[in-house]
Amino acid sequence: MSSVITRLKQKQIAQLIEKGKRLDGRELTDYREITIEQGIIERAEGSARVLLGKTEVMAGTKVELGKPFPDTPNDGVLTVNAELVPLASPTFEPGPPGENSIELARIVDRGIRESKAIDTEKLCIEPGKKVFVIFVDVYVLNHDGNLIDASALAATAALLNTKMSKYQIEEGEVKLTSGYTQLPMKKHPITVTFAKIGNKLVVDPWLEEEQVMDARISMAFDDDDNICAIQKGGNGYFTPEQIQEAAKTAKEKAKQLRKKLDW
Amino acid sequence: MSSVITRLKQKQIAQLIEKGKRLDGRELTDYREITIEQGIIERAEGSARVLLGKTEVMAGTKVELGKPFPDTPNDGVLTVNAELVPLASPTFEPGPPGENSIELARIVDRGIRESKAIDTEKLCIEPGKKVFVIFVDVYVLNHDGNLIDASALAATAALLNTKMSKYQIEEGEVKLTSGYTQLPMKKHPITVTFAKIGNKLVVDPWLEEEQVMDARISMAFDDDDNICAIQKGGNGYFTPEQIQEAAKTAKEKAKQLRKKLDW
Amino acid sequence: MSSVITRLKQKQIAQLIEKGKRLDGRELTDYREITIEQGIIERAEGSARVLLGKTEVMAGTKVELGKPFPDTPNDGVLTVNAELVPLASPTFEPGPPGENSIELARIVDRGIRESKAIDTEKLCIEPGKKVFVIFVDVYVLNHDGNLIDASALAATAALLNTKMSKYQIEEGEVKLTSGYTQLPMKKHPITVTFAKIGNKLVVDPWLEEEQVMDARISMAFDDDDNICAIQKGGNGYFTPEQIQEAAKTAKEKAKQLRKKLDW
Amino acid sequence: MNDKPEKLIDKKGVRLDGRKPDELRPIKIDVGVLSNADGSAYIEHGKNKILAGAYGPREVHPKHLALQDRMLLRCRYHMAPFSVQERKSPAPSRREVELSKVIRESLEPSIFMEYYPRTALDVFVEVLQADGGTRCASITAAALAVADAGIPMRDIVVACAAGKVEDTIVLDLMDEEDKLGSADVPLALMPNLNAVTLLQMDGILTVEEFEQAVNLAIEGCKKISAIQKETLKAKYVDVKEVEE
Amino acid sequence: MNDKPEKLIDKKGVRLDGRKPDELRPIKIDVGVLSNADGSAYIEHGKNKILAGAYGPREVHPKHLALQDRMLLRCRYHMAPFSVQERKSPAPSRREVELSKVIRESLEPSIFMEYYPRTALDVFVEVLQADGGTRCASITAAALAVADAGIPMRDIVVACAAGKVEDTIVLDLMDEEDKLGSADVPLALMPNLNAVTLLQMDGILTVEEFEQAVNLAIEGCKKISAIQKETLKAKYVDVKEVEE
Amino acid sequence: MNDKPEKLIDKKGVRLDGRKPDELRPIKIDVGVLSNADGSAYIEHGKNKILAGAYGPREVHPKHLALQDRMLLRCRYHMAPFSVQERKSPAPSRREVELSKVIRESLEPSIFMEYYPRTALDVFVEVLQADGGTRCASITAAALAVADAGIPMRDIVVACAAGKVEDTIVLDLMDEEDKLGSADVPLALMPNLNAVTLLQMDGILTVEEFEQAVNLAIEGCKKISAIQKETLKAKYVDVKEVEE
Repeated sequence: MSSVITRLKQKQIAQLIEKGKRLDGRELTDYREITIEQGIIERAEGSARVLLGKTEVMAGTKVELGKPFPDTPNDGVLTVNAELVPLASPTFEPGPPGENSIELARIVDRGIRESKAIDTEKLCIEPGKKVFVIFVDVYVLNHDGNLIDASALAATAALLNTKMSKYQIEEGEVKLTSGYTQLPMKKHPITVTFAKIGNKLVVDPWLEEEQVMDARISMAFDDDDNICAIQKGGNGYFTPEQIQEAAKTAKEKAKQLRKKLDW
Repeated sequence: MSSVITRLKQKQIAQLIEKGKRLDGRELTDYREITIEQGIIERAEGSARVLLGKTEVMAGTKVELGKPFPDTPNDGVLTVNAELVPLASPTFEPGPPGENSIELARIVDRGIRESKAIDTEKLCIEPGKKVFVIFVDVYVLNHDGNLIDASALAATAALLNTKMSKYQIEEGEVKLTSGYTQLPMKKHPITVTFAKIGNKLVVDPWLEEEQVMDARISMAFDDDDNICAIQKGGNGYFTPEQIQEAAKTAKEKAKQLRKKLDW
Repeated sequence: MSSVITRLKQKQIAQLIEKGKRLDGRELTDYREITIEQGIIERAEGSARVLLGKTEVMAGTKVELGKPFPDTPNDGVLTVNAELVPLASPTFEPGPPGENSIELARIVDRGIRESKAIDTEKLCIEPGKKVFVIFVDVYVLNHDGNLIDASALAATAALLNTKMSKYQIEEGEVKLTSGYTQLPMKKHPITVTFAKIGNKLVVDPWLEEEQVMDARISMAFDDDDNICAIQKGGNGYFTPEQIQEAAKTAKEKAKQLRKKLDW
Repeated sequence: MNDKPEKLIDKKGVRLDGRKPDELRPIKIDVGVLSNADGSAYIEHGKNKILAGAYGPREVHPKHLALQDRMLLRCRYHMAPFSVQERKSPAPSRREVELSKVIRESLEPSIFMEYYPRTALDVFVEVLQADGGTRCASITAAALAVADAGIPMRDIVVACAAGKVEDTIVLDLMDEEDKLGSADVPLALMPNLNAVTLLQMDGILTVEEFEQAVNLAIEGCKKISAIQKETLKAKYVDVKEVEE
Repeated sequence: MNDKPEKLIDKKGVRLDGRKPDELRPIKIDVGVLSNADGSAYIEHGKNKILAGAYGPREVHPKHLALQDRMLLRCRYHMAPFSVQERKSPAPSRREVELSKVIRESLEPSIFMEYYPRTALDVFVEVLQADGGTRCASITAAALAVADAGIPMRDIVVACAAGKVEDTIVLDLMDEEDKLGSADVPLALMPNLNAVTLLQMDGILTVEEFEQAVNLAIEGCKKISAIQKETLKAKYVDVKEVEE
Repeated sequence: MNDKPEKLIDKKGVRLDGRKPDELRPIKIDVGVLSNADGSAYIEHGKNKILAGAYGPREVHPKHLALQDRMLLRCRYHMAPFSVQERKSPAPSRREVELSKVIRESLEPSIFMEYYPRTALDVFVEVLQADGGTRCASITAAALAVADAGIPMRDIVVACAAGKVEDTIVLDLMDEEDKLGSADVPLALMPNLNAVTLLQMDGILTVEEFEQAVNLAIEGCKKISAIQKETLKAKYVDVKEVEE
């Protein structure tokens, strides 16, 4: 977009927001319509598709046998990856992950890890030697803004939907047997993102808002209303008061969103 | 080449071919002169150099100890790689393999693999644990057209020339001993490539023909006149009749070419 | 620098050098002021910082458990890496190592390896299975010329400062215990570099001299006045007489430099 | 973990999933499913779930890749890590590089490339779930994505495989038939022009069997082409109705 | 190899290294330490030893990255292989890529980017030895390097973390507190503008604890800011004295 | 698998392959062996089998690499995966990167780089089979490839190593002498100008031994230079005869 139009649009969007309104009719703290479908990829151990307005994100999980990290011999391993698939936006390019997809994966990862969402001790088969490794692959299919919340939601929904093979240990070798158990989940982290436009904060920014925002802030909450991860992004800043305001609003929004998950 | 000259040349070559003639005097179904030398690289377990007119391809094999794939625990492993060495053509650049060298390697690989040319069960030392791994490295040294047939021929010739170390199993460890055995070969796949120029097919296109062709098709045959691999390439198409014509001609050509191999 | 200024400066520097003088007042065989600090990075097993005039190089060592190479089952492993850190010069760029940093690492490596500086047999824990692996990471922090000598010196100084964990073997497993021993060093290789400017050789070229030099030659010496590694660089040449002159001067310079090391 | 089935096809010619030798798997196609792409399509072909998106004509980056007399067609076939039994690394495999090339070459003959010199058309295919025959289903969807982007085309390419399972030439191999059968012949067709734009084969076939397989694959392509065209018609009729 | 300490903080509120909850580690800063970089700074913050260098405004390569209306800010946070317990591969890790991004975004609001259109400012951070809080110490040093390069700035960014250790909100976590504590909140501040330019958090905090941590981190930032400014003043006074 | 020989050189000064200390291995050179390259040469030096090709002067891609006042010389030394005992990955190793650089720097002094500003000369070396001394044989062949491409040169560079085996300074080390000997001194020479354009050394030599080795290597270079020149002459005489 040319910078003239950007500035005009920014003015218009900011003026509206100053009055507590948004171009698409939402209140400042409204999410767009959310649809969550779980279990849509039968080949995956778990999967979910999230629609946040026109933003579409799929998450799939795979469960494999692997080694624990040396400093956590009794815990299964979580690996989160995010792909900004090039069909999702004219600005996404094929190739190895760039800073945006790496940051996205790491934000999603932190929400799950810091909330202790997965009971990783139950993923241990043989301490120090054999554990289940959970891969969460976030796949952005259409980018219309707020990829962070959509991705975090898809990841939590996919984990909730994840089954693991039963196994037996025969002569020191792990044998997968028929039947499945559910991935043991203790928490259901939810991430809430704000854009700062002018001096206001808006929840769940869509693409047009992201293009004019100064900065964004994302906050993940666990089931007990604790904050478990935060990430500020963008080339602007927040005042300490805005940060406190965001934390309070996000706490309420996270509760509402969590209710949309099936478990 | 500028597109004007390309079009003039295309017209000339196509007009000749329409009359059943070619710029270099060959019949439409003639190969260029073929020279095959085997065993030229003493350091390699097997090697061959193929000259197809001015096209020059070398293939070398290495035999190493390795692990079988989990789904074929009783079979040795075949790995085919192709390098479009930059001294072979002004259009080849140094760097990691591009789509052309990857496609070339995979075509050569399929011809060998699908024809079951190598008796891979005889490469098994200890099921699921230890097998021979055969590396075939195709090295294109001068590109004057039809790299596929030259590469496939060089690979088959190099495999026929391949020796493997004898071994003993001592206390569960594989020890290579002195002496060699021949790599066990069951079939001798041969690949025959056609270019479509205008509405005619020509066998073994040289570079000038490749530069004006609409499309190419390559067909690999085993010793029993079965087709074992096909690859269409290029930005044009074939009619179903042309495909059948190609299959019949290729069957005969493959028989003739196979006679040039020593085994 | 524009080539006009380069040529003027080259002329000026070369004219001075022709008279046995240098822009910074040194004699042709003088080094700049040298400062060596050892043990500055507590997290590293060994470390040293070398200032050669304004050229600043840090070297750090890490000691890890690993496997020996199959052809030297009784020897520990040495790995040298060099980074031309982008803050050190406007001409250094972030990214994977280029030919200059690879050459630098390999020159430093050869000096240590060929002089047999490290008693690698004493790094063997279990022949063929477990040895200490010594990583030497050369980190160029400011480039004002003659990175080779500064890097080689920093590497030798860091090795002299390197401690290794004591260990016990319990039930076939190596356990690191408390306490450290010094890395066993047999030699103290020193590298001396000359630039050829006009028809003269100068020792320890600084950046302005490197920018106008025809070629450089680096010679590493062990404690017994033997040459153990040489590398010619640059787009010029040396006469056989200049090479012999360099060898004789370098032998003396190496002796002087070695005295600056603490061991 | 999967046990090998005893027979891929029974005496009555019934296949593992109940199909007859010349029967297609169920196919469901949607077009215009993504809001950002200039054109898009989604296909479920058996258990394949594949999304295709097209961007173009658009500027070429880097510029030196632009062609003076025609559009540059670029194509990426890519599998989601969760689309297969064992997690696939997201880095492109050699197989994906090859398939990207042959899919591009199967589409290019159908597009009026000379209409948009110095521009690029990018076609991205994402396999969300893989069954046998991903490349054919990808082509069927990708051709629709290009059509949905409004790019002028000679014909809409469609693709289907035939192959050999035990002793029978069969249409449209599913995963187990692909892996355990004796040959697979994927083929792409411009149906109006009777022109084959993709042809590959692996396995063992006599020349006569190959001829049968080609003919059967062409029949399959024609059936899928009808579904493609209905989907397109339905979308544009819908749009028209909405517009009126 | 490290044994886990029994308590990170004792009954009297004394931490492992003897600090009180709201006490900073020792900090030492130098500016203008490198002769080639346009600006540079070196910081020792606890056991962190970090070097930052800035080059710019300078030409952008490759040219198509240049911005028409402002400077391009690029930032690389990188750890020396010997800076940590286990050798770190020199290739950038995913963590380093993320930190490079958030450090860049923490500096950008403070710089008059529009003064130098079509140029680049490159900020390189090298962690020579890592303790807890490398990203904050990196920002503190990087902001000084940019100032030392003479780039006009609204304010000099400074950074510090607060967090939670056992049940206490503490300032400026060292390595063991970072690893074994229950939350870490790194924060960067433009102190004159009271504007937060970096905020991250991981661990578990109530909203109230988070508010306390943010306030404590801001206090820490202000103390470090005073050291930053003294260092700058000392350098330029020295220079002035030398010039006179 | 190879057993270490007892002695690399016997009492009478006879080496493992029967050579005297100052004797070269058999050498066979061909020029103009490739039809596409502008210049090419093939050398068998001992068991080394090496192909060199030169392309240029030609356009530089990417353009920003072009030099305004001289030709850009690029060089790639590369080993075929099957050229050595254990398969070598085709990706360039650090050793190959270094050798590419020193080979380029050994050729550059001999070429009139200023005759073709803004162009590139690419020299590609492929080691098809490796014995001791691949870098020297590569230089000998590469210089001929450049000459065969018609690039004006001051002199034709030639290369040969000397070294120390047990207590003897010997010429032109083969594989086993290279691996088991005590020093190797590869050297490239412009013979008419008596100018050394490549010099490396590894092992242990006194300054006096080093001087002997350099002199011996220069003698070896001169002998190989004669073969180079005969080969060139033979080719151009042949061409002339054909033309007449």
